[in-house]
Amino acid sequence: MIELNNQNSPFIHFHQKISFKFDGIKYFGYKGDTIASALFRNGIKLIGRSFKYHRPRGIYTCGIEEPNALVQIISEYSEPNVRATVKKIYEGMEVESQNRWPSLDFDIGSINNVFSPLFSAGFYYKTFMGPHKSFWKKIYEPVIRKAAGLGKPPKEFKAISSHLHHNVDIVIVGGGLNGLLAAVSLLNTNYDVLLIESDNQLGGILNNSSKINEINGKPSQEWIKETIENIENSKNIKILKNTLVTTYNYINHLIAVEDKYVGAKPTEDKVNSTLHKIRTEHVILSNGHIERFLSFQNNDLPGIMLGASFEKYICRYGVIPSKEPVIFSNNSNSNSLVQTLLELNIKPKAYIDSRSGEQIEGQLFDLIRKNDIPLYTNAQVKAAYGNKKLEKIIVEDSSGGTSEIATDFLCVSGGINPDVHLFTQSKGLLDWDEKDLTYKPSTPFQNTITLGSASGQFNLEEVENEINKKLKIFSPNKIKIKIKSSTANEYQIQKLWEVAAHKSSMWSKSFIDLQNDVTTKDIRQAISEGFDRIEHLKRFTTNSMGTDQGKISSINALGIVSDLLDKKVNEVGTTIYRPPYAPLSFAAIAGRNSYEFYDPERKSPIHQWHIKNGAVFEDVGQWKRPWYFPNSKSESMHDAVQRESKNVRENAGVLDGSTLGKIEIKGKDALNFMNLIYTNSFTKMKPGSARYALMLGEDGMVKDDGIICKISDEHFIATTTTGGAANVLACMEEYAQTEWPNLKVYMNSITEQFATFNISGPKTREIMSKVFSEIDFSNEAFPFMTFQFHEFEKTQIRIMRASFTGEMGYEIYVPASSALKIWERIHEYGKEFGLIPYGTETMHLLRAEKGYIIVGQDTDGSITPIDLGLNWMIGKNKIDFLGKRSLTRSDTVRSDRKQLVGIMPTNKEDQIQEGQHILLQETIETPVPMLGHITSSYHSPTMGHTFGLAVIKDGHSLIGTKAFASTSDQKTIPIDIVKPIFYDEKNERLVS
Amino acid sequence: MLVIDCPYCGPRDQSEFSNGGEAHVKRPDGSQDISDREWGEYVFIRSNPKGLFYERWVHSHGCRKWFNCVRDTSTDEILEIYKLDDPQPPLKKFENKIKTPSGEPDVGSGNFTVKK
Amino acid sequence: MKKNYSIFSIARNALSGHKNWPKMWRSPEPREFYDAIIIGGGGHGLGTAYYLAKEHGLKNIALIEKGWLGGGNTGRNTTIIRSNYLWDDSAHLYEHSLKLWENLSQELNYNVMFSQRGVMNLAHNEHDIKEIKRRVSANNLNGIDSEWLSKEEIQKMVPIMNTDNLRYPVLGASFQPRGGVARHDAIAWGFAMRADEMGVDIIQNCEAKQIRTKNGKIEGVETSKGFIRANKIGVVASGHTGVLAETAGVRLPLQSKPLQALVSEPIKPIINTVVMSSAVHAYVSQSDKGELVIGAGTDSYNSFTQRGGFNIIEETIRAMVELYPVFGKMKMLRQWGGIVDICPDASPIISKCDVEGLFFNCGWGTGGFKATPGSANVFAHTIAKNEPHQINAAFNLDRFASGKLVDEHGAAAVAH
Amino acid sequence: MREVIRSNDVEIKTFSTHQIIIRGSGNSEFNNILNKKLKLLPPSDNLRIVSDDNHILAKMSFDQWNLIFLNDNKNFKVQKICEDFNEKASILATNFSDAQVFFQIGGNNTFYTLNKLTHFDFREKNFKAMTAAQTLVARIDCNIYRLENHMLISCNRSFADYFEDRLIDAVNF
Repeated sequence: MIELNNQNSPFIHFHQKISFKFDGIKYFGYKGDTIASALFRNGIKLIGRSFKYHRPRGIYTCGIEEPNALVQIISEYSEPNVRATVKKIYEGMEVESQNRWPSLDFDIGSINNVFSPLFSAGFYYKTFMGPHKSFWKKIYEPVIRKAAGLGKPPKEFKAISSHLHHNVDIVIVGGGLNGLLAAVSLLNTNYDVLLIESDNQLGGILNNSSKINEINGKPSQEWIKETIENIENSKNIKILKNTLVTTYNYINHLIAVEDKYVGAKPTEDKVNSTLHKIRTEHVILSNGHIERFLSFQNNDLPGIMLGASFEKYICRYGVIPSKEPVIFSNNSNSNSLVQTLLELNIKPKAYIDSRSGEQIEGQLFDLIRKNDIPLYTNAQVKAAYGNKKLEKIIVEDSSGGTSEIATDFLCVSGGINPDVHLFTQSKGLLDWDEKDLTYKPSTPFQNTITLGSASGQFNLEEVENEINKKLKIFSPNKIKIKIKSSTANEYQIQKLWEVAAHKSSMWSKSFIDLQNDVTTKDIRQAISEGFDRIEHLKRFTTNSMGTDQGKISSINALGIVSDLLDKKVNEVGTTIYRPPYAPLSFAAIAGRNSYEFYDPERKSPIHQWHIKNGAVFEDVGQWKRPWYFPNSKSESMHDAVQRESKNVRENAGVLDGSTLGKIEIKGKDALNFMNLIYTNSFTKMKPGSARYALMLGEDGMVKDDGIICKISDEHFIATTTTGGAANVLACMEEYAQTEWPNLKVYMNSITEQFATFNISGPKTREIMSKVFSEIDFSNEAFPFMTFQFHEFEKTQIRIMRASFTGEMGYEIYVPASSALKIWERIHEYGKEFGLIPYGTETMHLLRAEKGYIIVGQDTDGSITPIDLGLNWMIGKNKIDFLGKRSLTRSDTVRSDRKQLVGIMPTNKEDQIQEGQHILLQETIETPVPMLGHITSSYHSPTMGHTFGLAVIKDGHSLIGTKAFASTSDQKTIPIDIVKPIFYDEKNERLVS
Repeated sequence: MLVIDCPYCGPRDQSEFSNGGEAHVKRPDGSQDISDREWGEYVFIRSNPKGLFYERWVHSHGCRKWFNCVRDTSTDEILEIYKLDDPQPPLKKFENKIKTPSGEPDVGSGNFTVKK
Repeated sequence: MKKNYSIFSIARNALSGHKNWPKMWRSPEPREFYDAIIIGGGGHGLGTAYYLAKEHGLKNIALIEKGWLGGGNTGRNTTIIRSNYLWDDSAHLYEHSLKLWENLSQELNYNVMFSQRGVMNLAHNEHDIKEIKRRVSANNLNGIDSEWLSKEEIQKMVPIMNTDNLRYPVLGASFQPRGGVARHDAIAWGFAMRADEMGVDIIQNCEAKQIRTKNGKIEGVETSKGFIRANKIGVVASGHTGVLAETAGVRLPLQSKPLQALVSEPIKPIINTVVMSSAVHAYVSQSDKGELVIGAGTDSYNSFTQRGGFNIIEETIRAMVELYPVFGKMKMLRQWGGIVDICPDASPIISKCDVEGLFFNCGWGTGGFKATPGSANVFAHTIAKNEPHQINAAFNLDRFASGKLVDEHGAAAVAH
Repeated sequence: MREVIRSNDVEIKTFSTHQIIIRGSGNSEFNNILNKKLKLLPPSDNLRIVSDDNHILAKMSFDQWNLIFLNDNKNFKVQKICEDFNEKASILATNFSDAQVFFQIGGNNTFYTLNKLTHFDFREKNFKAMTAAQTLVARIDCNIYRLENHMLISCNRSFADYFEDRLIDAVNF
């Protein structure tokens, strides 16, 4: 196998052998080989089976544009759809071919090829409907799904990939000849430059072909080495290799993914890919061109590949896929392949050119004559034949006569297209070039400059002045470059998209999209059926919708369609190139923002105490709040909550309320501002007092609630719900700045400065008097809904007398740094009075017994204060507040709106279930009219049965009547509609 | 991701900002005397042009200040940023600045600026 | 003549190399006058034309589309179909649509590939559980199939889902067995083909520029192919509906925002039902071709560019990798965006307006595909009868003045 | 001051310190009050920092200044300063000492490491020494202060554990 190696390729370490397995068989490659180049080294051509017809497929290209060579890497994570032409091999790598059963060589699926006349474009739209519609779900779809898809699903693998943000002035995409020259022109200017190259070698065309042998009198490899040194010593240019730019977003924002494990086995403990997120002022696209193929009968046989790729395997990867290839081309780009072969004294079996003898470059003509290579001009390859590999081709020359050439390899070239994918992503416009028969970038939409073949400038003599002209805006170093090329500089191409079939039959196929098995016949059928708009054609035939996005064939399809419709190509338009340029791994996109870092766990100042005391936590937004405190491993939530509730009613309990929002509002117009934000009026409120307040949206619906403490007319502190904290502050700031800028008022969130302890229960006063011995907690000195500042061991605390449980209680605001000390002190003194910590579930139960609402649970954005029976909270004589006008709109004053009521089961042992609905009829025949739904329901330890709050149509007037509640098993239970309060109706305990 | 030039902090990535919808929508004050329909229009209806749009942004993860901007919603291009108390720039000022977005065919691009 | 499609028609055409399949639709030049013009060639618009011709006998109709049929949101959504909505009005509308979906392939004799593989909405915290259980109860009472799944049942249906060691563990889910996915192009092409057969003029690359009215009545529409007179105009142009309404002096409460989606590379079957999650912000199904179809959230600002920010894609993908660690090694193949027109109450507008003869069908936000046949059916009724059908009565334009909204914020998988 | 991590040419320490957030109009009267109390003239343009041995005073936006006490001070002294400022109706001074946790980051790879967590542009020409900013780091609201030879980052206390883990992770990976 040795003679297939081209030893003078500098990029392959011929002294470092690497073993790998392909479909279970062990082969050897060298360090620097891709899977594809290593397979060629072992003479392997068959690499996979096509998507629909399961036809044998070989390696078609030498890069990211590969349609066929997708393989599965079998390892701990078994990655599917890996491009063999890009992925470098590593020791012990196991590779498997895809989409074939039982084996690559013998694939049952190829039966599809026999029935292929039935599987024409869009056949699945026209069948699979009979004999009964259930057949689709039971029979047809499962079969289709099993046959579809290429690789097998991956196993779980904690791929560590990191993100890295960049802020630069100029990004150069592509480190080939033009990319390097652009970098040289920007050397040591005051622009921060990032040069990004997808390969692990800089040089591009200089490495991939022998077209250019000298630059400024030096061999190109030497010039490259020297240029790289200058760039690396510069202080303003950074190079990123193995990094592929996948997305060019609006306002010059690029996404690129770097493979950190080129040629090595990825492990779970190191970063194996980095997603670069680059903000730049300017982008220079010098990412070169992509060769396109030609359509002829059986142009998909293993052993057929693109000419430039064949040359790239020789120069870049030091492997010669075949000793006597035939070359078939319609353009001058293939000349350098002949040059490369002859330098290794390999003689092509034949050179077939669709152009006439005169049109062929004189220099190529002499080369072919000198080495007496059989030449066919005005000729086209009509068909290729062979069993699972190319054996012979049929050539037709200008006279119409055909001849047969036996060969194992055919290098095809249908011309070259500038790689405009990124340019169109940047929203730049394209223009069709009638001479070079391809789309080229024209007006950019952002600061985008295209250079070299990426801008459709294929002439090496133009390189110098294109760079100096286009980069003038950066006033760069002037470029002087002399390029000695072995082939003609001018790019010539003759129009050729498709060769008519040699033996056309129902089974003859000439492919336009190799990966999705789309033939030129499918395109003609699509147009005859009326799908003549290019986007319709693409969707109906699935042309260029595979993982290669039609990089080597979508322009050909436009050519064929323009001929069929006899319109000019730019009248046919072009399909929109959708990001990403090449498939981008989910792990790279997620970066470190997944798994354990998906979202922060916000902790209260005494979080560790909760953990030590066995709290079970609940997620409330990003906060972790104690849900309940089981007294043993086995205690269920229900039992714990019943125990905690009973204890608060009989002794005392304390809840960590630090997560609730706390906002400080101060300024000359603070009172006026608070009156505008909340429904209540705070004008007559005495300083030092507190009031429960509601905040509405402009639509009049309840948005948040909280307690407002008035320090003075110019200084308030407001609490909000945990979930609403950020929105309330944001809403206050919005209205203060945009609606009422004349009001002198400032607001700051102090949520995190203070811990909040809500202590309540009949024995609270005794406990508090022990904890804060010098404060007078008597009713006279400390009435309900008032607050006082006190100094406790040199820290300022605030105590407010308020309660959400219905028991007599206080809210203690303590600076976070002394929270633990005071919390433990409360427990230390409270023990003797039976004080226990309780969680959010108990708080929900106790507040429901008092009929207090929870915003977001008893309200869902469609409930007004009047619906909740909270008319008393609306400042009657206030001229304006948020949402006031909505309260008098026709639908909001409707009497039969949903109103808050209490619900009791008629027979006590029935279970009221949260989320169920209230009905007027006992038996359910759907659709049954619903009065409303149960917003909260709990089992009350004091009442001994379940109860609930509900919002039902015309609820207030239904209090005292009976109805039914649905249950989760579609039955109903009889219920009594009562006032929404079940405990201490006259609030005596609150003010005791 | 857009780049937005906050009038107080300078150019920043769009992830630091929150969008506030249409600008220059005056909230009816002491609003008892207007009809349900007019109030409904204030609460629910904002203009939605394909083209030049007066828009509000707030630097919610920065200085937390609100400001206005003129943006072309057919291309996302930000044409001008101005403070709340700066005067509203007239539409005429931006007429010739609109670039056609790529990919949309001339015919059928629906890309015309809606005159108020 | 009536086209019929079956395995036999495929076999017959195979003999002649598939050269003489009939044309799906004509591409006529616009006539001078039509009884009704539908503006917008997506699934909703083409369906409206179909039902106007089929159920209301209006034959002199035109449908004009500025680009190509199905090129707007119809070709850009994640094809999810379900009817488990909270409020009665929405539930009846989407259920009406789901029932039409269930026979659509047979009715159009064009396979829309409606795959009823069930739709799951995950709960990740106590608040989610309460909200979802309420919706399941409301669904059942409205006669819609909807059940509550425990974590174990979820794991049995979606073994690759990581329910426990993630930041917001999966606590349960609602499941609608009759929900699923369908082929988006097929419904647009199926409706277009059958409407064309019944004489509807379907005119592509014909952009509506200005709707002309005279003293409160429709005159016609100025298009890129000249002025066309009409008695009635139905605007169903999703993101652009607001723009066109302004030309007729009607202000709609719509905001047009980018909504993005993406597909992965095709792999063998790995997930066989549709899974949606609002707290963890992502929804996924696997197409019959093997590609994971993943929906993201809307961008925060108005835009008609059909492009959104990469941050939105990041949000969705990191939720995906969290919920399905197996997806770490999957690759995103294509990403794109549509323009969704969002109403303040996240419910659609299928309604007349003050201008006589002018009708609007819009406001579908992130949930329009599932409503395609149902919306078209009731919109055709509204246009033909000049009165809304009982099903779309609640989705009128003046609900925003009265305040009688249908607030479906919770329902959409994506919080607005 | 507790050391969080020192490797890959990055050194991160965490500490809590006293801090007051001052809101006001920024007119001459306001500046005199601050200058009299702190012996520091508040910076006039946005995001500038002035400091002496004991304090850092940064103007965060047109009506907000952050005052950070460098050496440890007694609680009541800071509380007193707060109360004095609050006497004026036109000034809101909020004691923020317990609300935030600080991280000091130094070493050559400081910006490289931070740029794994934030899009912020740390380049000299856009973020000189003695400049402050409010932005997102690891998707959490932070104040960042670029001093002469190291960076200070503060975030709300409830995020502190998560933020510290993210910093360590960014240094290691």
